[in-house]
Amino acid sequence: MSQVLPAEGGLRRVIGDGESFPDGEVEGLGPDELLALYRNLVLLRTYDERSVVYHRQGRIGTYAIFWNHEAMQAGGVFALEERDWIFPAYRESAIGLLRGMPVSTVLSWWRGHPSGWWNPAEFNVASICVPIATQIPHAVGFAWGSALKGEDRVALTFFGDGATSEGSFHEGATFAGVMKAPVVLFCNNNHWAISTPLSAQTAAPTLADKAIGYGMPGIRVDGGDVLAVYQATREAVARARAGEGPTFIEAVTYRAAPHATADDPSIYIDLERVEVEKENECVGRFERYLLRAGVLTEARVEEIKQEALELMRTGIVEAEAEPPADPGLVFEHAYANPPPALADDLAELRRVLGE
Amino acid sequence: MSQVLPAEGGLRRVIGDGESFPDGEVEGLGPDELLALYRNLVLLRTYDERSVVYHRQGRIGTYAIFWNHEAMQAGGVFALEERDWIFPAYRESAIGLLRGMPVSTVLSWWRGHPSGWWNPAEFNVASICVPIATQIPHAVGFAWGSALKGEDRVALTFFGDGATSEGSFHEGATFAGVMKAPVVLFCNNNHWAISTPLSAQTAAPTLADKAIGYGMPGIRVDGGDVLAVYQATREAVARARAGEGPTFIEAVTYRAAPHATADDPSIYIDLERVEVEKENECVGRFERYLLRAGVLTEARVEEIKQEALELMRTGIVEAEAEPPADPGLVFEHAYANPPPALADDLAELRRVLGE
Amino acid sequence: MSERFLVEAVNDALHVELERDPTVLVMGEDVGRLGGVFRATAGLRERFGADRCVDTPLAEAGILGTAVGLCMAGWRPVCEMQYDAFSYPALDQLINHVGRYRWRTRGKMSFPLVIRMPYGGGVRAPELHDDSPETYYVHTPGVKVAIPSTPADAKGLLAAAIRDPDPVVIFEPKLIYRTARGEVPEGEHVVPLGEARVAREGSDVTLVAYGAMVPLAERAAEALEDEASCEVLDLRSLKPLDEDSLLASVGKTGRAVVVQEAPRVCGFAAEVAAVLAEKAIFDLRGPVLRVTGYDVPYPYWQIEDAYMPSVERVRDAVRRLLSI
Amino acid sequence: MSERFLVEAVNDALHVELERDPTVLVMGEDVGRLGGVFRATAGLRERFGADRCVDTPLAEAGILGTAVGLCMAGWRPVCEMQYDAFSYPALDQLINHVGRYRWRTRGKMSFPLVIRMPYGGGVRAPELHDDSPETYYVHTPGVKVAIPSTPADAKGLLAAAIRDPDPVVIFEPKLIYRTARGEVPEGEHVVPLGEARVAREGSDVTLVAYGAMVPLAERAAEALEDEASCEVLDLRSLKPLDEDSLLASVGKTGRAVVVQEAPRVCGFAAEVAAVLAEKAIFDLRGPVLRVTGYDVPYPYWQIEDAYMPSVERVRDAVRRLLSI
Ligand SMILES: Cc1ncc(C[n+]2csc(CCOP(=O)(O)OP(=O)(O)O)c2C)c(N)n1
Ligand SMILES: Cc1ncc(C[n+]2csc(CCOP(=O)(O)OP(=O)(O)O)c2C)c(N)n1
Ligand SMILES: [Mg+2]
Ligand SMILES: [Mg+2]
Repeated sequence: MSQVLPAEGGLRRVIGDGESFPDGEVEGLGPDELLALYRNLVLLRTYDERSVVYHRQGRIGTYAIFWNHEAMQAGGVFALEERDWIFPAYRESAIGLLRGMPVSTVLSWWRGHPSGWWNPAEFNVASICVPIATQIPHAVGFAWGSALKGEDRVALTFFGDGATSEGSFHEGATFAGVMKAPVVLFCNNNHWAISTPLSAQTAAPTLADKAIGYGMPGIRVDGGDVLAVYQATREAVARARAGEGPTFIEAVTYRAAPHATADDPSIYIDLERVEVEKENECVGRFERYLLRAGVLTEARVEEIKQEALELMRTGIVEAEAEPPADPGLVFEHAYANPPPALADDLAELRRVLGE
Repeated sequence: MSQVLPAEGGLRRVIGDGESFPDGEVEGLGPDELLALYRNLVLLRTYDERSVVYHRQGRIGTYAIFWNHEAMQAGGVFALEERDWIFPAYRESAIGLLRGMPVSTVLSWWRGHPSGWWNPAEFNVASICVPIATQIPHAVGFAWGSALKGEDRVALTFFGDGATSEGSFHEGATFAGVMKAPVVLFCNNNHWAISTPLSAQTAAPTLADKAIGYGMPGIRVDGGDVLAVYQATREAVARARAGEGPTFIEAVTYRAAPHATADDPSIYIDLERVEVEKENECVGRFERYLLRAGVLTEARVEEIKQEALELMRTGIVEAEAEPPADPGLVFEHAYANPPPALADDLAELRRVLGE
Repeated sequence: MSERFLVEAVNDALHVELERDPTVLVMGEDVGRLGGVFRATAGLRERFGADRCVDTPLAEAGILGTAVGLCMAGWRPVCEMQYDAFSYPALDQLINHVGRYRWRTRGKMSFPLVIRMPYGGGVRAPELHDDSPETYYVHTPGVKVAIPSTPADAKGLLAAAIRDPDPVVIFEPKLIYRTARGEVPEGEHVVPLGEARVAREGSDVTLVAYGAMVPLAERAAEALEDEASCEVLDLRSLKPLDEDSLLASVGKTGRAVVVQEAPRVCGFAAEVAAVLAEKAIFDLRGPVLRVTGYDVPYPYWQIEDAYMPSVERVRDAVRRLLSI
Repeated sequence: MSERFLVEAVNDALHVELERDPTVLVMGEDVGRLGGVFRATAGLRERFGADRCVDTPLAEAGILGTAVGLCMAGWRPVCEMQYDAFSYPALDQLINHVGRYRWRTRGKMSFPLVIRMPYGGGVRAPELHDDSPETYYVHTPGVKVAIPSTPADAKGLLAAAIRDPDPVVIFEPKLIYRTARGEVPEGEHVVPLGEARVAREGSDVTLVAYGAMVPLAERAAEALEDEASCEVLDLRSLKPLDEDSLLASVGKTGRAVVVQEAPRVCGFAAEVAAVLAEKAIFDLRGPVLRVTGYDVPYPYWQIEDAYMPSVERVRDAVRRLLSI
């Protein structure tokens, strides 16, 4: 049995506060990488902020906001190779952007348009998983199956603090431990599951304390610190690649935006804490770090933001230019060899629609 | 948040080996209690051994053997008050005997006869739970609900090592922690789930290490040592009663008998280890302890065993004297107010049966 | 009486029943602090306290499993499943315990729990917020199922469910949560389980429906006014099923179209058709037609209207039937 | 050809398919070291190694959930659920993922997994070893279901399921695991999904059945020989359903009795009756009768015979039908 250390207590941090806590750095990350990471953060941030606007304008449907979750998403993915797979929850709906997925694809998903449904194998990004925690066993099975085939592919799955209460989390983590699957279980602990606070979700001292129950290390990291997230994930990925099995990462943050566009958190959330969190949001933190380090200039910041905005502008135009979906698509893709009844149904529908 | 200590490493023991490891004792247990506990062990052992015989004779159906699990069952229950509830798995099918349930009732259950189905409120023993781990949330809900009503009732639920992999275990334990439910989660770790060894069940260093993930203490105890089991459970029950919430107990043993009458473990089990375990089986261990302590004499042993055998003899006679079940019972008890269709079905059945 | 939306009637019923019976409690994800994602449980936590309107961990099997234990401790839990498709993790507890435990005690213990959930499509929602899972529930022995289509019934059926000694599942048509509006009796109001309602009288065809399909069937009946006299039968209760009303209506009209959102195969419309094929075969003047969702995943919302039964599809079925 | 019991034919199919396709693997509780509690997977671990016949943790949702991931990694997992009623924890993965994932990728990825499980009653077993859960599966879009009644079909349907690009569930009638015995082709043997089988020809009544109800229907047909000529139609595949064979048979006989072990409400017999009520209404000379399990928990085994469809009940239904 491999040795398992108790979960870490404190939160790992790299980025300083420009005052008492000094900036650290991550070995192996040069200016190019740091800039690339920053660009990813900005891309996600811009996607998120614009999506909220598009929703208000009625151009996309209900939308699950991930504002201030960008450091976890970008930092986690930055530790992967292209051949590694990502298994997102709905909170990471735009994670494909980091793999070159067109903006219009993700927007189309939120527009309820078929062009929002992609081929996971094209981006090594699984479909958005709407039911909480159920993607975890998928990631584990994928990682286990890849290792069985002798393929060097790691799987990383994102999920929330609430997700750790689901049986699916438990069963997935159990399989991961037993199969020594090369998988990273990445928990975004934003302290809320819609309106349910972490204290009503679990009595565990920390979520990372769950890891030992599956025989895997549990790491705790500041979820607003993209470098700390990257570093922790890189460690986990290295373990996975070395055949040492899964790692549980608890990235700690606080949800500073509504759960989704339909939600009004003012009924339940700690608004003061939200203000603090907003002040300290993750993109700005990294930006200031890079400015301090001289890797970034104000001008470059502006440029990168404009690039991202431009991508969004094109993306929404493309998404809106998609031709209306053919109702006949209702009958496509459910089966490779559909039962004959479906053809009759389609014919009937076409007749009724007068087509 | 209450303080949670890491799970214990070593196994608690009280009973010595008559050689290097000295006998301990449990505060508060006088000769009367020790004898009562012994009687319970013998009752369960006798029930189990006779049941295997009855099965061979075709007098009961498939039967799940609990040989060498008696110390966990009797020791755990001895720490409860009558008003406390027990939520058994199928491995604890005869646990009601410790609450005055007639032997014939339990035998009837294994005979597939309706008189084997009891009223839980009569014995404070829930129904035998056949699907693995699903009784755990019941116990938690019961404990939580009792506490909400201001009633001083603890629930204890038994389950196996295999059960800890099920989502139901996880969700039950999560609720227990959050609701601070007065419940004891008692895990019989006999190292096997049918043919699946513990090592293929989980990568956790110990099962008790799962406890911290639910914010509860995890205790490890020698499952063949009835006094150690009793003492650990008493501690857990005291915590529950004091409003300090749930406790996870891992009682460690090794399955020395087939999973059930239909099973042939020789295909998969470690037969040498089984022999060691049989040598050291739990009833004999306690018996020798009591003989060494002078609480028991050989004559008394014989008497107690005969009493238990006599109970069994009466029990099987009673069970076999039950009148054949009326087929009409098929339609009883499913609903308090059955849908009208059931009455028609019954009438039809009676007609077809020519009644 | 007062005018309420359907979801408000649900909220009203919960207030009345929690007030009336101190052993009733509400539990589920986000039912407390938030008052439910649809606000169905709004105000309960403030009025009855956090112990009787419990925000649970995110664990549906845990919700239903602990509810079984709560029943054994003397409570009558009303469990909210946040959405139809998120109730599936609890099916194991439903089938193996909720539906069986009373039987297991030979009728000595009751399990008077309620499961309620918003269900159904047509709301332009992301994936898996649109299912109509009633078959999984109604097929399960020991479990009753009711589905209201009006605010008054939403209140009355939920009250009946809460008072019923058996486990009852109430599916609330979320499509009409805030469009169905109507008079709802104040205070205690109970609509007995097992009684269908003739929503519209007619003589040529019976449209059998429940939930959000009832107003749809009514619109179809209206659209067909010049061609056929349609009776609309709102089943309200799937189990127990009011066979008498069903047979009476089809006995009168001789024709039936059954409308259901759920996928067709083994949907409840099949059960209705089977009852008719057994008990009304000589009354039927033509085939029993089913207008249903299809045997495919509920689609992305831009084309969901093509999946959902529509006035056009119902009208087409009626016309086909009448042309035979 | 060689004579085999039904469960041996299952084992044979697994050996042949694992040999044929190195991406097929078997997983489940006790399938490896033990070879399955019914020995259906015996010998696989020895022959193909522990990686291709995997003893999993005791966690059904984990089994099916990881199987989805295994498919994405290029495997074709064959998942054993140890018993019918223990498959329910996996329903969530089944409904929300197994049945939907291909659609979610717009057909770009396949999920060629198989779920197989022993099912059904009559075996004098403790509680919850007797369920017939096919409705939960067949109602689920994206999922195919087949149920053999003979050793040859048990082999051929399982082979077809393993080779099929869609998820397929195979229910194996445990009642006849070691009583149904017959010739089974050696080596590769595939019985296509979606084709019913006329198990016995007849002209007065069609007995529609599947699984362990097929030999029962055959016995009933025999018992009725002097009174009626019964055709026995073994559906074999519930989805896709062979409607042509069903309609052809009932078109010929004009009468149908559908036999199913599962509880009646929304059982597959309802689907069959509904298809007949829609597509054969003018062929029917009497009601479509259902002989099924009841809407109650499967009982303690001393009275299980009263719950299970019997020759007597089928005969009674046929007589009633013929007397109309
Ligand atoms: C199985 C399931 N139950 C309920 C829901 C409804 N729901 C959507 S998001 C959410 C909260 C998730 O919280 P968490 O896991 O902490 O993730 P976060 O939203 O904070 O990223 C809930 C309950 C769901 N999607 N799936
Ligand atoms: C949900 C479920 N899955 C599978 C089974 C079949 N089964 C019966 S006992 C058993 C092993 C249980 O092992 P464990 O929990 O260690 O308890 P033990 O039998 O060792 O006491 C299994 C898999 C079941 N009863 N329920
Ligand atoms: Mg969260
Ligand atoms: Mg065990």
